[in-house]
Amino acid sequence: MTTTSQKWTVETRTAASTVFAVIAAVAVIAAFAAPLFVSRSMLQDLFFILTMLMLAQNWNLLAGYAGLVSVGQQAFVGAGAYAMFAVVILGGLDPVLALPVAGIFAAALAIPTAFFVFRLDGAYFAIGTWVIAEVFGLLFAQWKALGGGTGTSLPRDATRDMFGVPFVKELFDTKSSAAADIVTYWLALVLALATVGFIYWLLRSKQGIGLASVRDNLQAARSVGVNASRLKLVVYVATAFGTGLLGALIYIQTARISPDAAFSVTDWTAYVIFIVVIGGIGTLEGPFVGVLVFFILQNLFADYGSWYLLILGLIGIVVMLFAPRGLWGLFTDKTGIQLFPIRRRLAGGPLVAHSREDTHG
Amino acid sequence: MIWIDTIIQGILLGGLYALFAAGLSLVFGIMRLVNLAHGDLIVLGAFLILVLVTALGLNPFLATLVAIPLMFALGWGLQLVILNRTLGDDILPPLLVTFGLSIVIQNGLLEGFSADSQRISAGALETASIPLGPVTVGVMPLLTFLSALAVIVALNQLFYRTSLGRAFRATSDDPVTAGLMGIEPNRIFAVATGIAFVVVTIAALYLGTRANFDPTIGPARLIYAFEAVIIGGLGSLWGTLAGGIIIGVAQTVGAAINPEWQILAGHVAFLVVLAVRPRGLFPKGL
Amino acid sequence: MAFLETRALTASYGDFQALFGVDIALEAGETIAIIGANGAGKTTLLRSITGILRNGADQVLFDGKPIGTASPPEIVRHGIAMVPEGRRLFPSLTVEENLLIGRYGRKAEGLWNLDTVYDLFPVLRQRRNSPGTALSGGQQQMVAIGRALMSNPRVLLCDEISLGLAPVIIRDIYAAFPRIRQSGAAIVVVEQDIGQALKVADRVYCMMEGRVTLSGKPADLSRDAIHNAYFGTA
Amino acid sequence: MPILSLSDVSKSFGALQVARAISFDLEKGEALGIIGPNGAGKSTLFNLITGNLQVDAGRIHFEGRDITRVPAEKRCLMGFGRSFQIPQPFEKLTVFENLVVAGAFGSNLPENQVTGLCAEILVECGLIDRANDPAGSLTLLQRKRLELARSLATSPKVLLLDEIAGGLTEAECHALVETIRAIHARGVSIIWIEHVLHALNSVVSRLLVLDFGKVIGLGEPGEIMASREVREIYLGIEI
Amino acid sequence: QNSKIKLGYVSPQTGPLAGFAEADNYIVSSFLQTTKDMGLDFDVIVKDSQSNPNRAAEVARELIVDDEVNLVMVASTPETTNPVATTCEGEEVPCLSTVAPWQPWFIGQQGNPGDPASWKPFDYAYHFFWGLEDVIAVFTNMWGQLETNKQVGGLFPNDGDGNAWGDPNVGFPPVLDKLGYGLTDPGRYQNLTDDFSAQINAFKAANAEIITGVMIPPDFTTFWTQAKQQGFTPKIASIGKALLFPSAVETVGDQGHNLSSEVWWSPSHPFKSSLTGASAKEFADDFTSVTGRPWTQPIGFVHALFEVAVDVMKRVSNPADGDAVAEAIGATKLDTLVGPLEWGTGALPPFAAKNVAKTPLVGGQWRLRNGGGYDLVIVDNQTAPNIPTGGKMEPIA
Ligand SMILES: Nc1ncnc2c1ncn2[C@@H]1O[C@H](COP(=O)(O)OP(=O)(O)OP(=O)(O)O)[C@@H](O)[C@H]1O
Ligand SMILES: Nc1ncnc2c1ncn2[C@@H]1O[C@H](COP(=O)(O)OP(=O)(O)OP(=O)(O)O)[C@@H](O)[C@H]1O
Ligand SMILES: [Mg+2]
Ligand SMILES: [Mg+2]
Repeated sequence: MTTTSQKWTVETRTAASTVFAVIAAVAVIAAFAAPLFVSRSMLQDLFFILTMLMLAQNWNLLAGYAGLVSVGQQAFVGAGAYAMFAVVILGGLDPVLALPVAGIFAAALAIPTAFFVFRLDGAYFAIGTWVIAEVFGLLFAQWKALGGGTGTSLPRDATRDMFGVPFVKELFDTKSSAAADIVTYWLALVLALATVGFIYWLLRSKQGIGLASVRDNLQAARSVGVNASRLKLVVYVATAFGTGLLGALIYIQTARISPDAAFSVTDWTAYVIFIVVIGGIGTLEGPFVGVLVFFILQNLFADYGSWYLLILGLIGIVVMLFAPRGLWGLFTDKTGIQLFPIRRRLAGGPLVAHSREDTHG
Repeated sequence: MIWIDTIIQGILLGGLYALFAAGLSLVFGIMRLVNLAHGDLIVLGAFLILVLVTALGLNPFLATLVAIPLMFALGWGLQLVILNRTLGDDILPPLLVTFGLSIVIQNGLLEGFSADSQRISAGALETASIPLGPVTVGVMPLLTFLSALAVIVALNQLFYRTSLGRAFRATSDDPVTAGLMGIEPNRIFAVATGIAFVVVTIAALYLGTRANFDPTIGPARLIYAFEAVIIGGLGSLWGTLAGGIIIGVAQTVGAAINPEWQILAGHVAFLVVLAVRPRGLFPKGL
Repeated sequence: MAFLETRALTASYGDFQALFGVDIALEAGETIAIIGANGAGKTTLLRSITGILRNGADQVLFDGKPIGTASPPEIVRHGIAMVPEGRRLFPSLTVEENLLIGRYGRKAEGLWNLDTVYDLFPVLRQRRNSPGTALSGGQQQMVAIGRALMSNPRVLLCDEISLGLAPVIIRDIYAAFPRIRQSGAAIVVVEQDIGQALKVADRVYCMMEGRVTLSGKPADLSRDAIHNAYFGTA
Repeated sequence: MPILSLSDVSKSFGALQVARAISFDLEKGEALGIIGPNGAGKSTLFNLITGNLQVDAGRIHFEGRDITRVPAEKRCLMGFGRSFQIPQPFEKLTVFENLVVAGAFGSNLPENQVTGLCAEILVECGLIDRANDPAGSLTLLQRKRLELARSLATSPKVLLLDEIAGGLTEAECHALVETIRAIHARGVSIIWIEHVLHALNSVVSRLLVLDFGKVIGLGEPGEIMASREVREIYLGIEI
Repeated sequence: QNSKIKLGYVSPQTGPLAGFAEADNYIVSSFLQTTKDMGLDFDVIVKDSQSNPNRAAEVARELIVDDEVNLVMVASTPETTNPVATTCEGEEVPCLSTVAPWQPWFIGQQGNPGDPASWKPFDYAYHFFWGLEDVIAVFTNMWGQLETNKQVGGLFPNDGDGNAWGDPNVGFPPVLDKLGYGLTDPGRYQNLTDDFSAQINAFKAANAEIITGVMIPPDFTTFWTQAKQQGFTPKIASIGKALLFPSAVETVGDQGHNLSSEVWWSPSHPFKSSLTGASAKEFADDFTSVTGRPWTQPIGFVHALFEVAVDVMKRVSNPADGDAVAEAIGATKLDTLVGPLEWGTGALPPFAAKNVAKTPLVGGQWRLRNGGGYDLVIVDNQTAPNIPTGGKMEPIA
């Protein structure tokens, strides 16, 4: 090969993404400062939005990027939450320290789970993950020390004395429960940044482009050396980690667990799928849009009980039929704007076409 | 003795699951459509029968006969208007649309019928039983099992003996080439869903007469139906029956050991079968 | 007016345009051949005619009627049947069922029924109950042709029916063509096997990269002209 | 020692036997051509060699190691590069990204170290001006070039090319032959399936003829082309 | 008090538990009317838990944080009361709950339910209802009226109620043992089970003449139907929870005759509302005439929640002072529609005495009416002699 010493470079940024990066940086700073100037109820709404966003980003990575359409992510929410309760109640650990334990526990469970579900494809995979989640739920329902099918509550002192709470209580001069809200909110914010950052980093890394190639054409990807099954396994375990950790965080705030709640397919997977699909699957931006839509719908209609759910169902159907790439998909199709660009553009060197005679001299 | 009874009760229970699963299997086998609303559709059917029983004073079996054409039309229309648009390589659209449908049906029924437990009364049949040697077999469970058997035989006849059945199979193999034969895949799919809804109505009869039902109990039964379909093997109706029986027997045997393990045992049986035979017991094309 | 005609036919797969204004015409009872290199767009042309790819209404005319937007089943009802590339038998149907399904959309009376198809390809009668895909490639091709004939079509479209077959078998299959022509059907054969195409066709169209680059009677076409039309000029 | 060696490799799809006890050796640095009628099993043979399909029977050795059960991605890392007869680009990625995947994974290098290599290959294959376009928007000929370019980006020791010359003009065909010769000259062993015989014969030193999954001839191009059997098989295509 | 007092109320208005909440609209609107007539300024914010524990916790938080209610009230099954009470306790907001036996409510909220030494009373969560000891007494009193072999079959699911009823320390087993009953408890089954042959076989083998348990209605129907099919007919079937509502009994058709269950409230209870002065009978009749539906047991208790709320708020100077409100609840002494309520005094173990007030419980049997439908007849009042009986215990034919 002729190696001319042209300076080839690769770019991923776009004008929109640069502007967005600046706005995002400001937003992140504002978000960290939020406890200073927003009401507690707003803070809790933000916590809800952040946790749903993270669940959605995790599921999106799994289904949208790795093609693993799981309807059993509640398995990891529940496992993480139960792990947290176990180490806090039975082990006396601080709930904040329990978070990584919960993530690791969920990831560890994901490995034997993968043994079963990775034998399955498509719809079979989806149902398989669902069954596994049911099995987890039933097994945790046998854990008598944590209340079996009854469930149990986090001792009040556990969150009251949680890492950071006394400090924040002093700082903001509020009651413990409000201070705990601030701490969990900050944790959620840090985790959300980490999650989005990790996924964005992954997608821009070598592994990310490998995933994209697998999604486009499995045979061809394997033929150029991409180890598709390992990549998928890594993503599966990584999302299990993230989902389990989140499960623990969510249940620090809820403070009460029962198998039915922690392994609820509706709360932890169906709504999440709804969010991702409404927003736009296979994009980092989609879950942001989806979670906002979901939040607004919930605030507007949740008090209408069954009508609310009915409307949610109808919206899901309509979006899937008429905008299968979600609201963000509609938007990018019109504008071409991407906030998290992952395209690698070749630049530098003489990008003019070389005729073969030139190269071969 | 007790073990024989446990197995027999398990087989009969398997008949119920197979009946729940048969419609799912049909739709899944022909158009790879994962219908998450199937359980709710059975509940919808049960409410329809209930309304016919209470409003017209019909016997539940007669009411089912009346409900069947209505449900067929509903399935036909649903497929034509909504579900056909979701078919393709991507499994998400049908998953999401039928999930949405499931929520819509559940909450629509809640608005219409409240959350009260209902039951379709089958009168003395409900508790009637036949002594069969060492075990006693309830008439309704037996009828359920025989209906499952009849449904599966009838569907097999339809599939393998009629021109419509050929069209089903051809379209399921290759919808594009089926179009070249003058088959309208969308219409064939609509007919298939219509037929699946007929099966749903029969399942609804037994769901409604067996025990209580309310608008929210659909999803709990859906997972067993899916398990039966998957371990039976895609597109194999006899496989679906076998799958239902495996899950039913696993449940009763698990319960006989300890009721704590009853439902878990069914799921574990499912996972074990899949670990050994990822494509199910009787995958198509073997 | 021609019996079947395409006018400035274009076709795309997503972003990728495969046909750029193709005009061909077929007279009643006539046999034409369409030849061209791999990827020239021959299959795409047939897919457009059969409605698998949708076109503008006026881009395809049959008996003077615009049928460019018709669906495949509607095209079949008009009497246009296709032997698709790669045979495409239905794996879950037996040989006989594969043949029977050919009548599903158009039950026109005519020469062809199970018996006459079996007479045309006697070997199929013996294998009538085997799954279609258990046959040899040549036998499968016979089933695919028989299946198309079962609707007693007025136009028969054949896409590369010699593809992947041993020369003897190709001979057998093309030996059936005179009988098919006798039944009154007009035929379009798409072939890469130019020799074979020139033998059966009344007229030939040559395609390259989505365009018709040459057409005429076999006798009027020189080797060089075909070669140029195939590969472009140097 | 041959770089690649097949012994009694067989494969069936249901009742259809597409490879029947195929055995041959490829010497290091050799260029071997494969011809045979449509459906003879040529592409299938490639799939067996690269691990995209599993053999039913027989053994495959690469540089003396038995690789019969090694998965496709590992074989690529060992040094197999291939093009697909029906181009299989990663349609949503750009042309450049298609090569980056192949370069980074196939040569097992960090992504930023393959930029130059990929760019050079794009120049060599005449695709540099489409580098930042989605591969899905390429024309057929460009797709075929992309197949070649992508297989080169994996830095193969053995390059398997499946019908890359079909539909080219004389000039394009000539340029392609030059490119392949240059690759060969760098020491890459080549197996090339091609119907365009004059192009094939100007590169390869041996021809292997497949028919119905069986090897019916293996030898010097001249000798093979002279055999009656082969002429009969190509009867149709020789205008 | 010139500022508006905000009450939050959580109940399962939709979902499988919706039957418990069917009177909510009626009760809340008549409550608002009554208090307005009394010149009191109350506002009630009603939230639907959708029968989902996650949702229950979430709406409780909304009530506290968004609506800043002064008191949270919650009713119906541990699945609803526990998440709400836990949230209130964490938020330091007073909470008043009912319609869940006190053990699953109290123990179910303890971090480690298996370790009584670790149990702690609550500061803000208060509860009124009966407990397992009451239902055990009522059931065994009813059984004592009939001649049986004292063999009991137990049906306890793996849920809040089931685990409490079947608990070897606080549940049925130790008491039955003491009273000389033999209990066959095959194990905790999951709710919505389709087959009870294992239990039926076990009961047959033990020759059980009495069946007891706490089941959700669909499971009881499945069990009872299958038992009849299998030729298993006990003399007594006393089942908690499943037989609360007439509609649930009607689902077993004619087979519901003489099924027995706990009765926590009925129109024949000799109590009066402290708010309206209406007797139980008047209250039930009014409910039926307004809504067109038959009375059910929970309606009295939901009404009582509001009675307590008014009484408590009358006694505090600043309704927004959560600590004062909680303290006032603990000091309540009130005769309500469901009986006299007083915290800190009842026959309760020391750990629960502070937070639980007990209400009377009696036993009843469903009797098939001549024209179809069922009546609930109180057949045993040894635990609360002031509540009149309407008949004697009869064996199932
Ligand atoms: N489904 C498809 N999606 C995208 N491109 C396609 C598709 N089918 C065909 N093409 C492309 O369209 C062009 C024309 O293909 P077509 O199949 O019509 O060629 P052909 O002349 O029939 O070739 P062959 O002789 O190989 O059958 C080719 O470049 C091909 O790659
Ligand atoms: N995955 C598969 N399943 C079933 N049959 C297949 C499969 N892949 C290929 N075949 C069949 O195997 C035979 C050999 O195919 P192959 O693609 O190897 O032929 P080829 O020699 O490359 O032909 P061509 O010159 O047309 O490319 C054909 O009959 C083909 O239809
Ligand atoms: Mg073609
Ligand atoms: Mg090939």
